[in-house]
Formats: sequence, C-alpha cells, structure tokens
Amino acid sequence: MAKIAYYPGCSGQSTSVEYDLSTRAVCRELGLELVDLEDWSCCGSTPAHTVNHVLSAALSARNLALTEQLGMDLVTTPCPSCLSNLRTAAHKMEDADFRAKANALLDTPCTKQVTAQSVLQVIMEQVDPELIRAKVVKPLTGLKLACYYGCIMNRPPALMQFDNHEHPMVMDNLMTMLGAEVVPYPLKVECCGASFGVPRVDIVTKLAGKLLDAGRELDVDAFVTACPLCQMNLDMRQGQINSALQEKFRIPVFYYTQLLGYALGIDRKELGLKKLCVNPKPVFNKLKETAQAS
Amino acid sequence: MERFITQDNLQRFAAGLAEKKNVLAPVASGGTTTFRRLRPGMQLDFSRMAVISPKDATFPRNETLLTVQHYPEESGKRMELQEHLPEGEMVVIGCRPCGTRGKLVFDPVYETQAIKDPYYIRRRDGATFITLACARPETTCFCHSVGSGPADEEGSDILLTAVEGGFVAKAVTEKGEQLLGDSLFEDAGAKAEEAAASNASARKLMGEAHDFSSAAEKLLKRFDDMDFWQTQSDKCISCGACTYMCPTCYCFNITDDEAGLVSRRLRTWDNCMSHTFTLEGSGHNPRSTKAHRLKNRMGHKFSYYPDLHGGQIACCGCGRCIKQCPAGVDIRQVVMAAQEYPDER
Amino acid sequence: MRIGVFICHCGSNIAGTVDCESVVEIAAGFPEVVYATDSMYTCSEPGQEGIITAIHEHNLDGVVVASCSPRMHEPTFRRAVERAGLNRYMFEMANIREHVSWIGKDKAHNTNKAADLVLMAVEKLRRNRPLVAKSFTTVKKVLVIGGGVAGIQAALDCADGGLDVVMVERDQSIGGKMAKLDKTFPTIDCSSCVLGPKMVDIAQHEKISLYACSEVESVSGYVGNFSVTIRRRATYVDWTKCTGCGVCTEKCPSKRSPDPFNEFLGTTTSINIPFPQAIPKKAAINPDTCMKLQKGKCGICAKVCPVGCIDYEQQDELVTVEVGAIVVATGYDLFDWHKYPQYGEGRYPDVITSLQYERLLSASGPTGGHIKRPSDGKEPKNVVFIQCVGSRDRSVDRPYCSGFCCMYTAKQAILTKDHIPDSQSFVFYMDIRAPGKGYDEFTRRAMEEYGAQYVRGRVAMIYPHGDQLIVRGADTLAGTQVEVPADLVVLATGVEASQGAVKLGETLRVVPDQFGFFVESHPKLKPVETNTAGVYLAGACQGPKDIPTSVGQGSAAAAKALGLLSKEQLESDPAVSKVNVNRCVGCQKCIDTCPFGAIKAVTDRMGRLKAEVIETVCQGCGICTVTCPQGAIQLEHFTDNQILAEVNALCPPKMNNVSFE
Amino acid sequence: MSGEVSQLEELKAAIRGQLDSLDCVIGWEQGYDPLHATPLFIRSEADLERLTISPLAVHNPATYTTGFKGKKIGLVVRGCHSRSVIELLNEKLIERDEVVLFGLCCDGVVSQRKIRAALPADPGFVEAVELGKDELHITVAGEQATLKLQEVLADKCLHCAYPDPLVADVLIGEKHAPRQAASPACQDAFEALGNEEKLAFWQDTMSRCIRCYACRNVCPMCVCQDHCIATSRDHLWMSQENTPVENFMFQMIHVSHLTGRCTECGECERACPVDIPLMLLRRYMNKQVREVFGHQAGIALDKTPPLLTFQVEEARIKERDW
Amino acid sequence: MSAQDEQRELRIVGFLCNWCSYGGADTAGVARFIQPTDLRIIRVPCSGRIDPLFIVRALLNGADGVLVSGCHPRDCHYAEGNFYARRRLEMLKRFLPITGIDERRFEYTWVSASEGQRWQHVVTEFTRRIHELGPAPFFNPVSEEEWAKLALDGAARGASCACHG
Repeated sequence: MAKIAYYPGCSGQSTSVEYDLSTRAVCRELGLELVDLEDWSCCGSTPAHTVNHVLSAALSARNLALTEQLGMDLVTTPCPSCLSNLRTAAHKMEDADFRAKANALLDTPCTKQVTAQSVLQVIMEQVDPELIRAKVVKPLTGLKLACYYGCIMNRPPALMQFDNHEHPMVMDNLMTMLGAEVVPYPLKVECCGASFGVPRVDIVTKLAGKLLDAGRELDVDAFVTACPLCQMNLDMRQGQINSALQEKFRIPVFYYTQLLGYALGIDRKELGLKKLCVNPKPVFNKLKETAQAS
Repeated sequence: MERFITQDNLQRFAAGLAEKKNVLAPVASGGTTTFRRLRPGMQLDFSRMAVISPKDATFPRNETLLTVQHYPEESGKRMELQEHLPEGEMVVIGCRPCGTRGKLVFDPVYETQAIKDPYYIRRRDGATFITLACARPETTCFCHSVGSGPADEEGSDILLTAVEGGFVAKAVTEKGEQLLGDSLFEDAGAKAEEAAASNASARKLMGEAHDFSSAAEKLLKRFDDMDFWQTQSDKCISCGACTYMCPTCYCFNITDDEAGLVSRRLRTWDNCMSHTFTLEGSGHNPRSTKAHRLKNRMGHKFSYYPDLHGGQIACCGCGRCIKQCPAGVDIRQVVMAAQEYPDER
Repeated sequence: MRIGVFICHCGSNIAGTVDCESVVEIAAGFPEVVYATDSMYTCSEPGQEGIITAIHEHNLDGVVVASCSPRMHEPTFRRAVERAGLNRYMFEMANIREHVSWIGKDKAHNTNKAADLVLMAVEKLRRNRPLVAKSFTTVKKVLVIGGGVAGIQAALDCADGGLDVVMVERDQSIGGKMAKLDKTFPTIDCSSCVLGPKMVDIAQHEKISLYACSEVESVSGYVGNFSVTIRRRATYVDWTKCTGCGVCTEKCPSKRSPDPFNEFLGTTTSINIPFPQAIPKKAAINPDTCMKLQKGKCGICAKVCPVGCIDYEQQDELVTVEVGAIVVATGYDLFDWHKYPQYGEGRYPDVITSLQYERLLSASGPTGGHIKRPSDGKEPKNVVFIQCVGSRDRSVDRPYCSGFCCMYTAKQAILTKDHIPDSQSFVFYMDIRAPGKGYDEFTRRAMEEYGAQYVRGRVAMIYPHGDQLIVRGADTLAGTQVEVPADLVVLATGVEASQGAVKLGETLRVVPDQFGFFVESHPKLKPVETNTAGVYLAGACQGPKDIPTSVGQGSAAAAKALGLLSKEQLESDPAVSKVNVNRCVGCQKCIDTCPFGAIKAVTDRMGRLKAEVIETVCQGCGICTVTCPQGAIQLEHFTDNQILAEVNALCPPKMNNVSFE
Repeated sequence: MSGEVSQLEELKAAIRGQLDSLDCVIGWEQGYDPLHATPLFIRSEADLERLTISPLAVHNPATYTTGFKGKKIGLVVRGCHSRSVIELLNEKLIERDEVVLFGLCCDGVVSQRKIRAALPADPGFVEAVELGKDELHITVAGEQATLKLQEVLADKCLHCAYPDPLVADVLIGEKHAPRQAASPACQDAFEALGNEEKLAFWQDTMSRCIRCYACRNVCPMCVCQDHCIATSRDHLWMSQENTPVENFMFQMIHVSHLTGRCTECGECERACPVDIPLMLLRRYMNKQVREVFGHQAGIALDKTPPLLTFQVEEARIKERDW
Repeated sequence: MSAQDEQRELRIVGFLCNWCSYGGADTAGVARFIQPTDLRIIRVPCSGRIDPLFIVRALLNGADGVLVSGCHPRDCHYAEGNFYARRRLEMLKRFLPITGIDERRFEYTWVSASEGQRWQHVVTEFTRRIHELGPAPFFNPVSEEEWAKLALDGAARGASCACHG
C-alpha cells in the first residue's frame, strides 16, 4: 500500500466534511494509505497571502516541514485552495533567500523539497486505471454529468502543472471510466464566485447561476466537483440562486469522490451523501432504474 | 688521500658549502629524487640514483646568453646588449660516477681548437664534483660496458664510498683534497679498506659487460637500413625524456624571447628525438620520422662521436634513458640488435 | 621593420587628458620604431599628408596611428598608407580616445595607458604582413527563393535589370499569401487584380525560369559563385505538355483532397490547379489522396487528358543551377492558434483564422464569396474579431507585433458590413497599430462608417451557447467584463517564421533569430543584406511585413543583387584564414566548426588529407584558428602570434634570472 | 593464475588468426626487468610468443595508432584503451576498418610508482617477480617482498567504470558488473585546498618538470604529432625556457586541448619521469566537462567533443550576474 | 589597502570582439562614461577567435585580471562564434580553481555595441573586483628566498603529495 502524507485542510473538518470522509474511503479502497499530518496548521486560505507572502508561505511551509518529518516528500490534499497555497510555498522556498526568511519563522525548518499534489492527481497518476475499472461494482451507467473544476484547480498552470488549465479532462475521464456520460461542459473552469458568498452573495448567485444554467441546458443529472468552495456555492446556495434569479434549479452537486466511492461500492454512510443540500435521491433512483433495466 | 665523514656531518658539510657556493645535490621531491640547488633546510637524499642527471652543473637547461633593452632614439643608443657570462662556483654532491663522467663528453665539443664556448668553459672550471660510488648496480646500469665502473673516479674531485656510519671520501684532484681539509672529515683508518672492498664487490655484482666493440662499425652499416630502424623505433614515442636525462647529451637550442622592450637570447637543452630538431627553414626535415631520429641518437653515441673523438663512446651507461623511457626503449638492446643483425639479408 | 608612430591630439579630445608629447617620447623607444610624432588632427587632410610624407622621408614600412576607434577611422588611415605605397594591412591603430581620453580622469594614468596601447599596436604591427585581396568573376544570375509578392518583385526587378533569374516556389503556384487575399487595405482593391499581372509577368519574362513545386536542397559556393541544388517534387504531370485546360480536374472522382489554397475550408480534387489565376497554370496530383497512386485503381485523368501529360511514375528531380546572388523571400506562416486553450483549441468549428475568412470573402473561395459559417453554412450576423492571437504575447513565446493584423481586421470588418449589411462586427484589440500612409484613417472608417465595435481588451474565453458562441472578454476602457454572442469568431492570427526557415537558414548560412526570422546584417543600415555576402532578404522572412513593405524590400534586394553583379570582378577580404599545410594533420575539426562552410578537405600529393580555406567564402571570424590545436590554420591579421604579441606587450613575462637547479 | 594463462592463449589464437592480414598487432612483452613490461609490436609467430597481458602491461597501445594511418593494425586493448580508440574514431583521426581490436576485460594494471613506494629497496634492484592471484612476489636487492595487487593498482583502475572494452572485435575474459566511477581520495583532498596552497604545489611541482614532453607524446589524444604549438619555432605561445611558469603553461595547453577529449588512461602521469601528478588537472577538467556538457570522452561512438559543437541555449551554462 | 595602493593600477587585459563589445566600449567612450583606467583592450574579430590559452598566457604572465566580452548569444556577427566561445570560456573559468589561480581574476560576459552603460558597469565592477583581490602572485618565484621557501615546503610535503599520500 502506497503511503502518502495527507493534509485535510480546514474545510475538510467543517463545511466539506463529506469530501474528507469520501476521500479517505476512496483512497483506502484504491490502496492509497493516507498518513495524516499531525498538528497541521491552516494554509492561510486567501486572506494570508493577500497580506504577507512570507508569513503566508510559512504557514504552508510548516505543513511541508511536517511532511518532511514523516520522512516523506509528497503531501496530498483534496482542497484546491490548500493545494495552491502548499505549492506556492514549495515553489517560493526554492529560492534560498526566501527559504531562509520563511524558515526563520518556523520551529522546525523546511529543508527538503516537498511536493504537494491534489488527491485527484494522486489517484489519476498512482492508481492503475485498470484497477479502478475492475473495482467498479455499481457503474454510473445512464447518468449524465457535468464536471466542474473551478478556477484554481489547475491554475496558474506553471505552478499547478497538472491537466489542461483551460480545458481540464481528468475528472471527465474518471467519470467516463465509471460508466457515466460526461457532457462537454463549456464552463468547467469558470469562477463560481468563491468566498464572495460571504460579503457579496449577489455575485455568487449570478456566477454560480450561470454555471447551473449551462448545466441545465445540457440536460445534466448532476454536477461533479473537486473543490469545497465550488461545491458549496453550487449546492448549498442553489436555493439562494433560485430565489435571486427566479429559477428552479434542482441539480445535485457531488464531490467526485462521492460518486467514485458509490461506484466502488463503498458504504453510503462513509460517503457523507446526507450532507448534500440538493437531494441526490433522483440521481440514485435513476441509477437503480438503469441497473434494473439492463 | 682518504678521509671519513659521518652521514650527519656530510649533510652539515654540504649545508656549509651551500652558504658560499651553489651546491647541486639529490633531494627528495614529490616522491622522486632529483638534483636541486641545495638551499637551507634541505636534506640530501642518497637513497637512490637521482632521476635527472647532474649535467645542469656544466650544461644548464636554461642559459641566458644575452639580453637586449630598447631605448628611445633620442637617447643615442637604440638598444643595449648585455652578455651574461656565468659567475660563481658550483659544487655537485652525490652524483654517481656515471653522471660525473658523462660531462667529459662535452669537452671535445665545447672546447676545441676552433671553438671555445665561454659559457661552458666557465661553468666547467667552476665546478667541483663530489661523487658517490655505487654499492650495487641497478638492472638498467651498464657503465662497465662503456669503459667505466661503479667506483670510477674519472671526472670526480672526490669519490665517496658508503661504509658503516658514513662515507669514505677519497680526494681525486687537488681541488678535492682541499675540501677534505674541512674539520668535519676524520681519519679514515680501517674504513678505507671497507670502502675498497665495497667497491670491488659492486664491480663484481655488475656481472658481464655488453660488448659494444663493433657498434661503431655496425651502426654505420645499418645506416641505410630503414626497415631495421623502423622496427627498433616502433615503441618510441619521440619524447625527450631520454635526452634530457642523459648526462652526456649536449645539444642545445638558441631562441630569442621578445616581450615588449626587453628581449633576450636563450640557450636551452635541445632534444634530437624531436621533429623540430632538424627541421629546416624550408620545411624540409632530413630526420622526419622517429626511426631516423633514433638511428641518429644511437649512431651519434656509439659511432659518430667515437669516430671523431678517439673511440670514446658518448654514453656513460647510467641507464636513465632505459629506466625512465615511457615506452621502455632499451638503448643496450638497440645497439646489440644493430651489432647482431646479419650484414647481408 | 621601420615603424612610424603618429599620436593624434584630436584637438583637445585626446590631448585634454593625455600627455601626447610624453606618449610620443615613450613610443620612440619602442622596438623598430624609427619615427614618432604627434599631430592636431591626424585624420584631417594635412594629418594624412603628414603620414604619407613621413613614410617617404623615413622609409617607413609600417604605421601606427593612436587616435580614435578603428571602427571609426581605420579605413581612412588604411587608404592613406596605401596612397603612400604601403600595403594597407601594414597599419595598426591604437584607440586612445574612446578607450582612454574620454573615459579616464587621471592624466598620468591615461598617458600611461595610451603608451601601453601604442606598444601593443607596435608589437602587433611587427608581426603583420602585407595581405592582398583576390579578384574573381561572378555568375550573372540570381536565385529568388519564394514566389510571394516580395519574391515576385525582386525577380522582376532583377530580370528587368538584365540578370537571369531562377525562381523557386515550394507550392504549386506562385502568389504566396497575397494570392489568397480578397481585398487589400487601405484601398480595398482586389488583391488578385493587383497581383495577377505580376504573376503573369513572371511566367512570361524570358529571363526568368520558374520552378514551382520545388525547394532548395543545398547551396555551396560563395558570393558571385553559388551552386544551388533544387529539388523538383514529382507532380505526376509532365508540365512541358500540360496546357492547364482543366479537364482532368473536372473528371477526377477523388474530390475529398484537402485544399491548402482555401486554407482547408473545403476540399478539392486529387488532381487540381489550385486557383484560376495560378502561375504556372499546370495541374498536379496530390499523391496522398489519388486513388491511382494509393491503390493502383482509377487512372481517369490519364484517360481524359487531351495531351497525355499524366505520368504516374514521375519521380523527384534534382536540378543544379549556378547563380551569383540569392534573394530569400520565403515569407511567413500563420501562428498555430490551437495553442490557446481559451479559444477552444479547435473544438468549435465557427472559430476560424483571418486567412480562412479571406477565403470566405473571396469570390474564388469555397463559398463563392458568400460569408457562410463552417458549422452550418448560415450567414453570420454577429462577427467577433479577436486581435493579437499569437502576437505580443510572451506566454506563447510570441512577444513581437505582427504588424499588419490591425489593418486587415479593420478591412475584414468593413468587408463584412459590405457583404452582410445587417451584420455587426466586434473587434477585441490591445492597441491599434496603424502607422502607414492612410492606415489610421482606414481603421477609423471601419469604426465610424462601418460601425465596427472596437473593444479594448483580451478575450478570456469562448464557449458555446445554443448555436452561438459566447465571447467573453475584458473591456478595459469601460472597466467591465463583456460577453458578446457571436455567430462567427475570426482570429487575427499572428505571423510566425516560415516552418522551413531554420533549415533553409542552415543551408544558406543565414542565421534565424530566436523566432526563426532571418537576421539582417544591420538593423538600420543593412536591412536587406545578411552576414553571408551575396545573400539578400526580402519580405516577411525577415520579420512581419505588409504588402507595400514587402514589395519595397523585394526591389531593395534586387537593387543589391544588381549592384553586386554589375561589377565584372569582385574582391575578397584577405584577412581570412590560411592553412599551413605543413602543420595540418587533416583532422577536419576546423571544417566541422566553420559556420560558413569556408573550409574544405583536400588531398595533397602524398595522399594526406589537408584543410583548405575557400578565401572568398571565409568571413574571418577565427573560430577555426582556436579549434585547431596545432595552430595550423591561422586567421590572417589576427594570428596567434599577433594576439600573443599584444598579450606579451601588456604583460611582459617575468624574465627569470634565478637559477633553480 | 590459470585464468590469465588461458586468456592469454585465447588472445594469442585470436591474433594468430588475423596476423597475416595486419601490418602488426600491438601488445606487450616483458621489458628490461621482470617488473616492467614494454609495448610489443607483433609481426611474426615468434613475436607473438612473447606477448604478455599481466597487470604489469600498462602502456596504452592507442597512442601508436595515428602513426599507422593508412595501414591496418591490431591492438590489444583494455577498457580505458578502448575509450581512447573510440575518441580517436569519433574525431576521425583513425578509421574503424583500419584497426582490429582485441579486447581484454581488465582487472586493473599496476602503478610502478606505488610499487616503488612499497618495496624495501629501489625497484632498480629487482631480481625476480612472480605473479600470484592477488599479489606480486618481488625479490629486490636480495629481499623478498609480497605486495597486494589491490594496493599497487593504478588509481585509474581502482575507480574504473569501464574495465571492459567499449568497442572490440574480439573480447577476451569475463565482463564485469557495471561499476561506478569515482575520483581518488587524493583528488578530492587536493581540490579542497586553498588557492595559495594549490598554486604553491604547482610552482614546486613544475620546478621539477624538465619539459621532456613525455606526457604529451604518450597521450593518445595528442594528435598534433610533430606540430605542437609548444615546440613550434614560430609561435609565441611559449618560451623554451625551462621554468615553472612555462612548464605550467605547457600543461595548460595540454589540458586545454584535451577538454572533453581526455579518456583518463593516465598515460601522461605514468610517463612523467619526475612523478608530476598530472591527472589532478585532467580529472578536474573532465569533471567540469561532465557537469556542463554531460559528456565523457570515448564512451560512445559518434559523439562530437563538446568544444566542437554548441547549443543555442546551454542548459548548464548560467550567465553570471554583474 | 592604503590610498596609494588603491591608486596604483593593476594589469587587466580585455579581449573584445570587434562587432559588439569593442563597439560597446566605443559607445561608452562617446558617451563619456568614466571608467577605471586599468583595463587594456585587445581587439579581435569575434569572441570565437579568443583562445582560452590567450587568457591563460596573460594570467601566467602576471596579469591581475582578464576580461572577455563578446556579442550576446544569438547576436554574433559570425552567427556562431560566441556559442563556441561560451563553451570554451566556461570551461576555462571552471578549470582555473585547480590551478590555484583565483578564477575571479577571469570573467567573460556579453556586451552589445549599443550597451555603453553596461560596458561601463562591467569595467567598473571587474576592476573593483580585481583591486579587491589585489596584485596576482607570480607563478615563477621571483627571489632566492621564494625559491627556498617553495622548495622547503615541497620537501616537507615529501612523498605524500596531495594525490599520492
């Protein structure tokens, strides 16, 4: 079993606990042993690096150092925002002067180059696709999905170095592999409004509303996401969007790990499906119908 | 006159001499032993025969013959020439009989009726040789084949023979006798016999000598047989190790070094194994291959020189050229091959 | 040697901070200096006369002038010593102005430095030897590579000037990019009406030989005497017989052959004549799609051809021509816009290039001049133009401006309105670059008279919505994001160097810059020359250019070629490399490193390999001299000894008088 | 050492088979004493009988190849010698069809210098030598000495990455498992010295040099033959004066011309009559070449020496800040 | 370093290609960009003409510093000269440390004909560096005392030289 350091990130402990849960379950099933960083700290999210680059990098560098202390050189996280901060820190630490400044703030300096990758990347690159196919017990056949990646998962490309930043395909491919029909969703990397959900909900309802609209136009059964914030804006705020835009969207929004876990036959409790705001039941009903029909 | 001197005192004696004169002595350096100017604090190394011969004493590798200084025209003298004749005395300590005797080859060349090389003559006259007799021959030694031996006194002023606790020093010349007057020398006593016995035993250890008596004639006969020389020179790489280390090689090159306002005329060792040695201004080279050059080296030492100078072979049998040749060319073998080679084929 | 040294005061330029009299005094003591003096302005008439008089009076055979930079006045003084009967290479210059008096504050140091520089010059001069230029005859013929408008102009000018011309065109017809255009800016006149007659002139000019479907394979030789091998690709049609009647193209059953002339918007027949005005008007078979050549079945064209010119067995042919000069006019290629993921990477058929749009506009194009969008053939109402696609963008390694896209976009916006009066054009732009005559007015017309809506900003994304494309971009002037629904998106695709340029550059020894455009000899003063003598540049192969500039350069290159070949004989610079055959061991390392192919291997009479310099090709860089370990090849006038003499003059080796043995 | 005996016989048989078609085959025989070998130019059956391939047979036969241009010869080559041959081929200095290579998988050769240091008396007094499996039994000045072969192997052999010929027509002996090259400890120690110490070392060492050019002439890659700029009459590169600075200048010429070409056969150092550790310079230069160009001379055919080519973007040459 | 020493010129040799750097130095002159006076420039057609051994010769002859400058990569008048030069010079620069000659005494760079200001900067910086390093030691001992010291140190090193210990 491959051992990989795991950084859940703050949202994994709260708003997206189902993402964390399903990630752990899926990884276990696919033979990836996630080793939790002990005493990890918040990556600083957006606010930290808007204030001070060194301090912001130090926050993430601390987590890189923890990885190093585990004797590992790779750390994985489900959250694109955390990933972005981890990778930014690792990148900046390549510069000796910057490294010295950031390390001065840490109890245990980060000396080695530690790489951070998304769980998605780890699954796609370290797990044999044949293994995934072989392990699918409940295929997603008949399901029409839109994969929505969000704006920071693959950007900036020079930093993230994974998938196509304007037209990413890995989630599409993964879902196809599970038997689903994936539509050519044109707004894959559009912004959902991100944390504007707090100060300017009107922005989010507008942006996320467009995302839902494009999905509806393509007649999708559900959205698939890989970002806690994206998922929250599309799922939790769907009601706000409906009232703001006079719409009647009812499109479930999954984490890709939830659908992957479902296909792999993982117990639904472990996938945190109950945490979803838009009831996913129609989706599963449809799946059951298709399964019975065939 | 025979005297005795302890090992320590010989070092002291040498150091004392070095305060007044130039002393050239074998000194250990970087794992090897070469002749160097003895400077304060340096130790004599008699443990092995020095790699390089002591010929620097009478025929130095570099000799500035004259220097030229340019002046502005207005000053009346366009340039000034200054001759650099050697000055001072030189004492060589610890050379072997072969190396000492090797320099005798120079005399018939540098001091003849017609030509008297003042640089050479001054150096020769100012040089004293304190030679160390060999106790045991090396595999490359063949001094006895060229008319000498491990305790040959020819050319020396003093001959040292190693004995228990030190050396017996025998004055060969008057110059040598004067030096033995130094208080560091003691009465030789019975040590003199020990020395004589050692010298006799060394001679015996040398075994049978090569007979080079027909070399002069046979080498001439071989002159046009380039096949023979090509085979003999197969492994020669045309470097100058043999000639530069040879105590008897006396060829030199003269070059002018110019640098800005000063220039000088320099005499340096030349090397007959090199292509440029006989390269003519026209670009023609009468000895264009290493075979030609090896032939010349052998011929010169064992045939042409002896022919001109009363049969004296221009080789002292020290074996340096054999021992240090990077390709293992053996001068004895080449001469013997030339002698043994059938006249008619 | 008898050397004279002349120290120039340059008024107070030098004398102000250098004690020239002292330098004279010091220099007088330098080796072989028999005469030293100073003068107020050595380069002036009396100054030069002074040198000449001194040469005669003091019987000088070498001269050193210490004054300004040799890059300034070396030619002047060389001519002066030549007038006095000396060889011009028996002259050296010490730069005591730019390198001494103008940059140093301390007079004592400056004087000292000036004297050193004079000593260096003297020491080098002492190793100089007279060098004499060689004369050689030239071939009065010019090779023009590329039959676009620049090449056409160059060829016609050369031919009219009396030179024979060989034109080589890679495609089936000459005309280049201009032949594909519908109209040209800023006059909106018909492109083919302007270009057509010139193309016909090429075909009919008795001094011009045209090789279409051909490429330059290799070039050897040197200025005045190049030998060029041309590969004529097999067309499977005997062009000596083909009359261009077009019967074969009508009958060809294989109609799905890609149509490069129409920018792949439609298809054509396997045997085809690319467009009605093609020159030469000859048919050729595309072997990739021809059923006869692919499967051995069909052969209809051979049956229908009235003159029996079809030859399925035809092979490539190599032709060698001797020319005296070469004009490179290989033009440009379009940037591959698929590198931009935000424009859909080719997923949306209604995102097309500007040149494809030209074909849609053109009456001879695949739609007969009606604007129909590729996806469904509908006439677009909203057309969005995106500028700077592959221009001025470091992220795709195209930091340069392609120069003419602003203009043709304006033209296309105007033509769109002409074709579809109820249409609306939107142009996303960064800056409008319209610096030509009548250009800016033209773009204004597009905006003001034709109502094209110009949006200053970049496009971030194109995505489909219904049967339309939504173009989202920034409007930086309004400070907002805009979304424009478009029926058709036209990308003003930037210019990049022609794909074969790098390889051709190697053949011609003309260097491409980092983007593949050929580098001219001097950006201002030698814009059409290259660093290889006798090779000239015309058109966009040197950098993005519009039609008038390309034509102008074509004429300029022709003028250069005519000037060069108008001389009966050419002289070569004698400061070139020279092989000492006695030292050369024939290892050929110099041949490998020479950037100009100026060294060849020859066998001497003993059968040994030796290097030999082709004096007329050698440019005098000296790379070979450093390459040769035994110093057998020496760059004349900059030999090892000459440079070492300078080094030794500057840092005299310590004369070592301490004996160590 | 029965293995070696059978290898020798195998080699002799291989040479015998081709001797008629070759001008000569270059191998080794015993030299002036039992401790020293010397190059052997085999032209007859009788010559062949004298062939030896013991660890005393050290000379690099590739040195002689350029002298036989136009003739077809055979060479008995060890791994390092084959590198010299490859480099000569790559530089078009010899033709592949003009050399027949009899390759020996090599277990290393001796350093006479180390033997000298290990013997109780000067090797000049050697009387007999017997080769054991892992040791040398040497009688010198009447005394018996046993030297472990491993302890007197040449430095180049101790860390040799290419003991087996990289090109050969006939291969004799067992191939070695891949090995990692390393520089001798003394190299690292020397490189760690300060500039002043290094300079002093060369000043002193170069004062021993007699400029005999053995290092040059024995070097298989010194192909200027008789036309070296150091001994030319008309070049100002060097004074003929024998002083440390001029001697060192020559070494700089040598190493400069060897940049990217030195195959580390160690012949220069071996040939030096005054024991100058020339490989210090060569190894260091080779290290730089490896670091910057990823190039090692003579390990692959059809490679261009790095100074005879270039890349527009040099990945490992950084422009320095000013 | 006393004020007088600072005033004293050191011997710095420059090798400049004719087309770019020599022109750059001219440009600096024309613009009257004041520079230290230690440098003496040898003009060569191309940096590809510069044999690294010229630099070695200068350094061994006692030059305190050697500065080489050519056209920027890709800008060579002869297309490829500076590409070859870059390799040759880089190897020399990297090699110098083993000789005991301070590699900071040699530098190579690229200056175009238009970069007068850059040339001034390069000369000023390099000259400053060489003055910081001070006069270069002579390779040949220049006095009997130096010889004695050298020989004694050598003897002390004995057979255990750095590499045969």
